[in-house]
Amino acid sequence: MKLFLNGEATSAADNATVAILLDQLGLPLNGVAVERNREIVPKSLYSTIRLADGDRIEIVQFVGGG
Amino acid sequence: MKLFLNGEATSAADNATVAILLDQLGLPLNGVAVERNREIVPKSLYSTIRLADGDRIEIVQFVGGG
Amino acid sequence: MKLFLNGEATSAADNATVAILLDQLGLPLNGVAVERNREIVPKSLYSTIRLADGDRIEIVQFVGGG
Amino acid sequence: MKLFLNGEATSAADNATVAILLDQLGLPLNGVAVERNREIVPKSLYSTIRLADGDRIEIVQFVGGG
Amino acid sequence: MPDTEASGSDKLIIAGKAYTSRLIVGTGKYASYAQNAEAAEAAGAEIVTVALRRVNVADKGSERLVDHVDPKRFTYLPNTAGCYTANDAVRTLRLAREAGGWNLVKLEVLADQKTLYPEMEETLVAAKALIKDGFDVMVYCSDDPVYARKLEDAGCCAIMPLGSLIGSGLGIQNPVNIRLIVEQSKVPVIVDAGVGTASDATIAMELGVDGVLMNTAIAAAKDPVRMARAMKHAVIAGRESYLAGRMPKKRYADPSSPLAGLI
Amino acid sequence: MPDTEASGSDKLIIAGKAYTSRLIVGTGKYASYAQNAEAAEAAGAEIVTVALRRVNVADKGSERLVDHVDPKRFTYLPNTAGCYTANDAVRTLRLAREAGGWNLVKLEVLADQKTLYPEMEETLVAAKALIKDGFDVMVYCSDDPVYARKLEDAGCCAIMPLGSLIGSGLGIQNPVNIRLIVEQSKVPVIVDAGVGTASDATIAMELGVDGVLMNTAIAAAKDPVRMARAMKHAVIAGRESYLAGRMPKKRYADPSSPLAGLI
Amino acid sequence: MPDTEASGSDKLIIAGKAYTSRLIVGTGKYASYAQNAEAAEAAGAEIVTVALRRVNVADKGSERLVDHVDPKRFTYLPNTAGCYTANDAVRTLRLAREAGGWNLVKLEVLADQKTLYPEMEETLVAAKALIKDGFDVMVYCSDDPVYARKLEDAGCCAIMPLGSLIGSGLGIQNPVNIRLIVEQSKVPVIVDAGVGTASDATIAMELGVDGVLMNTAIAAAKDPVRMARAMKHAVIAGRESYLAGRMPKKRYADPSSPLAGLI
Amino acid sequence: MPDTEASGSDKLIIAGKAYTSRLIVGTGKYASYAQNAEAAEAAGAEIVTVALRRVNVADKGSERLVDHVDPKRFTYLPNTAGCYTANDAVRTLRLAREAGGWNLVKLEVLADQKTLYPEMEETLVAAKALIKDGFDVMVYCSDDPVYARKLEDAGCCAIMPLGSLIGSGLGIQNPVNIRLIVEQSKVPVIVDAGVGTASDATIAMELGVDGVLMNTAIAAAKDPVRMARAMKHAVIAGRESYLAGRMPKKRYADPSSPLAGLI
Repeated sequence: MKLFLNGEATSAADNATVAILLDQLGLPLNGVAVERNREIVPKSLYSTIRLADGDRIEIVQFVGGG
Repeated sequence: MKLFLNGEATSAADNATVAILLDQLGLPLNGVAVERNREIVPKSLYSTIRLADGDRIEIVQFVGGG
Repeated sequence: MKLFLNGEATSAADNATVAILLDQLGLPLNGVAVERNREIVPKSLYSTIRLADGDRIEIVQFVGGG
Repeated sequence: MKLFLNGEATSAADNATVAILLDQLGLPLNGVAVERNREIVPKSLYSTIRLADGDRIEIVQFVGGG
Repeated sequence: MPDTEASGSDKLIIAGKAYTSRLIVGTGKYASYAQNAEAAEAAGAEIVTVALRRVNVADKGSERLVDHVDPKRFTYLPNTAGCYTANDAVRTLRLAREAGGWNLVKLEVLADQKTLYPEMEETLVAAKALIKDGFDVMVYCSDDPVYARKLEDAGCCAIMPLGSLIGSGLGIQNPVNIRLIVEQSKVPVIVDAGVGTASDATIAMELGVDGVLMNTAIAAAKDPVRMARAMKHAVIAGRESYLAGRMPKKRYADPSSPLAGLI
Repeated sequence: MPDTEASGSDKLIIAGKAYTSRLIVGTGKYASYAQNAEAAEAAGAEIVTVALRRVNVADKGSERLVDHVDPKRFTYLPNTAGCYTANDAVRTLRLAREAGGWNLVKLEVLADQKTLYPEMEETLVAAKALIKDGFDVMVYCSDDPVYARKLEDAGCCAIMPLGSLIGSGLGIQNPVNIRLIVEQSKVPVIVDAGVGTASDATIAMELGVDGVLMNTAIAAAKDPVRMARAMKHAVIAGRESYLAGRMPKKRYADPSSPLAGLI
Repeated sequence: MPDTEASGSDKLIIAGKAYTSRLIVGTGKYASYAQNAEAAEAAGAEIVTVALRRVNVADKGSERLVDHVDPKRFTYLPNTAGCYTANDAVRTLRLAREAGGWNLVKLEVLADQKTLYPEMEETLVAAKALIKDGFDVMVYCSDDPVYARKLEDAGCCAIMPLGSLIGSGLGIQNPVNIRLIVEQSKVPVIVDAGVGTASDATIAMELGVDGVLMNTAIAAAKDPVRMARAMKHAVIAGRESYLAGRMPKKRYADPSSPLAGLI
Repeated sequence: MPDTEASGSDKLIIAGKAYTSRLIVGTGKYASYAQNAEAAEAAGAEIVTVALRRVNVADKGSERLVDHVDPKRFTYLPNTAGCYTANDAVRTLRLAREAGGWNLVKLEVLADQKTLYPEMEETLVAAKALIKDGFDVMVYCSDDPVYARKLEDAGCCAIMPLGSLIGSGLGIQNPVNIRLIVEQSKVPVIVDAGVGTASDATIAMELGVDGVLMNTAIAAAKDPVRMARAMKHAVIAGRESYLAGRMPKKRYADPSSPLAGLI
């Protein structure tokens, strides 16, 4: 299916969960936050929530800033 | 009748107009503004508007200020 | 004869007076001051004092300055 | 004999040396300096130099100062 | 005369009206209205701020400002000193308009008696209400450039940031913010409050502001009339200096006399 | 006119001569002698500093200062700019007296070209020699109040401490020393050098000095003539402000409008 | 060791947690995260501000802040730099809480890119929303004491007025307003933004603020790690100086050595 | 520990001897010698100035400085406070050398009791005499860079210009002159007198001076020992800041967080 990840079009396995997506991206479960269609996804639901075609996903982490 | 003039109780002739009140107080028509029960009284109506018992009247003028 | 005028070698008529030198240079008598061998020449003596060969002459005037 | 010690008249045993005077005053040999008639007395001579009647003696030490 | 020449080509325009003087003075705290008038005269002011207060019914004989400072000669600028809410300020200025018949007003909504600092939220609310009601609003405000922009966007005809607290005489505390406000504003910027001495006014004008409003600096000087005259010159000096463009600062010396031709 | 009234009762007396203007301007660094003259006019100056240099024998056609800045209208104050020893300074001023016939001179003996800082030992030596020789000596000096006193005791007719380095435009670096010099001096104190913009001149005058001498601040401004006019007003503003006596500074606010009679 | 003794009896309490260091540092603009970590170490900081940004999916190999500045050793304070509305700021901090699991955040809602001046209306809206949502909000704000009070009344756990514009290094522009905020606040006041050099930090602390937050002053110094150490001492110096209580200023001299007993 | 590391690579060398601390403190005006000693300890000072006075013959029981501030632990720096002529200063320091056996002295020849300003002519005379006599002379002087050079040329081992009048606490009045002295000097430059609070010391050090000498700022603080500790950190902060090299000042803002990757 198609996703918009951090503003850019990408694709993921159908019925992929957030956990699967993070794994596919090689990202850790900790230290990041995930927003699905403007809704924050709690870490506890990473393995249960399934993404849908056309979802807008934001994955963020901490970087240096003042 | 009784009036509250600039916050203090005072008395005026029954059916007195604003003009009569100002005259009674020895005040000029110009350079002052009159408020009756929180409503500004236009100069044009000073001679027609009649005060009623218990009216709250404010009469103000310009003073030195910064 | 030879003179050193404002630091540069120049020549003037033998026995020339200061007045003659100034005239030769097209300079006014006023507004300038003349020094001959480190001695100030008073205006009153411009026509009498005769210059000698090798004299070091300074002629100065006022210019803009702060 | 009479001495002027730090500006005030005082008396000391005849032929007293500087050492004797300091001892009489209960002052240590170190941490002070002695001036006799405007001349500094070296510590090495405290026991040899004898004071004379009328000598002007200054004895100073370090105090708090900025 | 240089001054007139200068000012002739350099007017302060507020709400469509041109003024030659860039110094607005208050009318409070003077020993007498007579001294007050003399000071306003010496300051060369064309606009004076005035307050609105209840007539003293008891003492009819008391002196009146208008008898000394002629409203025909000086533009009266009614203020809202003493108002701590938008409602009080709007009510006060509506009465002022009725009393004087003027649209040009100075809005100030204060936060507390200790600092008399502007209450910006209430000030913005009051400004919008007054402008809707047809007033020309000169607004006393903080030196927050963001709020200054909001007040200008709301339609205020002059932005009047404080130099420092009213009556403190602490001068221009934040020249950077004043400069930012000057750079962004399309309406006149007038430093209101904080000037304590003549050089404060010159410094303010050198930042590029269009005028200065003051009261205590003149009224509380040992010789108010003389200080008023000082302020007149201080404002002209600062304005001319700003327009002339100052020399660059240098870390070392630079001779003023020619090096050539030394004996 | 207020200004004249003011100055009428408040003259600057140097070596027995009274001046209305407290602003002395230099005549160096201008685009032309014509601009120079216009600026001196706009500054309202009565005294201008001038330098003494060798006549340019080669180019007789070159313009002369006296043709633009009339010595009959402006008091010429010959300086010793470029002199690094007492001898050179004395020699220069003797020539200046012969050339112009004036006794009033500005003495400056400089230490080095980088700072043009006054060489105080040499300055004092030169001052004594010149005074012995009948000159009226206005002396450029550091802001050391001790040396200022020595120069006054030697008989100088004006003490002229620097505000900051010549041509630097860094303003009054040490107001405390200037104040100390003002408090102790019986002859006029004139801040010489350092003024960069109008407010610097106002600040100097507010310290109580009797006048200000400047060159670069005017000549190096983008619009020298306009800056000259700014400086005229700045000096008057500072003088009047000093004489008027400023308000006290306050830590908190103090209202300018009456608290009584609020609706 | 004096420092520890001092700090031992003088902690900074934010949202119920005690800190020994009063210096909060940013983690932006460094040459590398390694240098960043070394500087935070030298500064003796216990809290570091961090930003939240999209992971770089393309370049997985890129260094991560957490690998250099250990969140177990330093309290991460997520900021909202780059947010110009209350909504963006709230959204950003909710994500930050999810990413890090911390409630303590730094709220900043900016007005424009040129000044990065706080947008106070939006800042207040965002602060209320975040506090309602259970955040401990340290808020970047203007030096308007009235708004500072509103933010404290809304429940912010630290008031953080700017000294001057972010990244400008112009120091404490308005010490009077900072002082007023200090006098009125019951929660910690931390000067955020504007510090350019060590003395700026000392001056801020001497005004009585409880801490200083800086980034560019350290990161943009020629030697960031050395400047970080300088800032550590500067903040301690200012704090101790404030608590010690400075000597009164005098107009004249006052000898430090006894007058008695002179030879 | 950062401090030691820092100082380890950055010593103050006076007359061939290396010092870790750049803060020299006086020993006057304290409530007691005990407090005095505690303050010197907290300041981390290695050198303390002391005065020479007549022993009190009448009261032998009176406390002695040496019993509290150990000359073996602190380098005693005898001063000439109270001397108004070169002769008195030379005589005093010869006695000091005899009393303590040290060559390192602080020379100060004062002009008058009101300002305690240095008498530069006499100071230079005394400096030459003392150097000829084998003393290592640290010299209190004005901030006149020309005289500073003469004193260095005469062989003084440290130039100690005043920040402002002794005991005034008015801070660094003329940073430009201090900077000029720093730029030209090959021996240590130590600001002596004028520091009133910690930030004054930091500012002085940021100008590049090698050290600061103070007495009243510590002794006259409400809590002298705490202020001594503040000054220790203030001097380190200023030194490290000077060596680190401050960020450039900017007229506008400059964000500290990345613009890329915003959600």
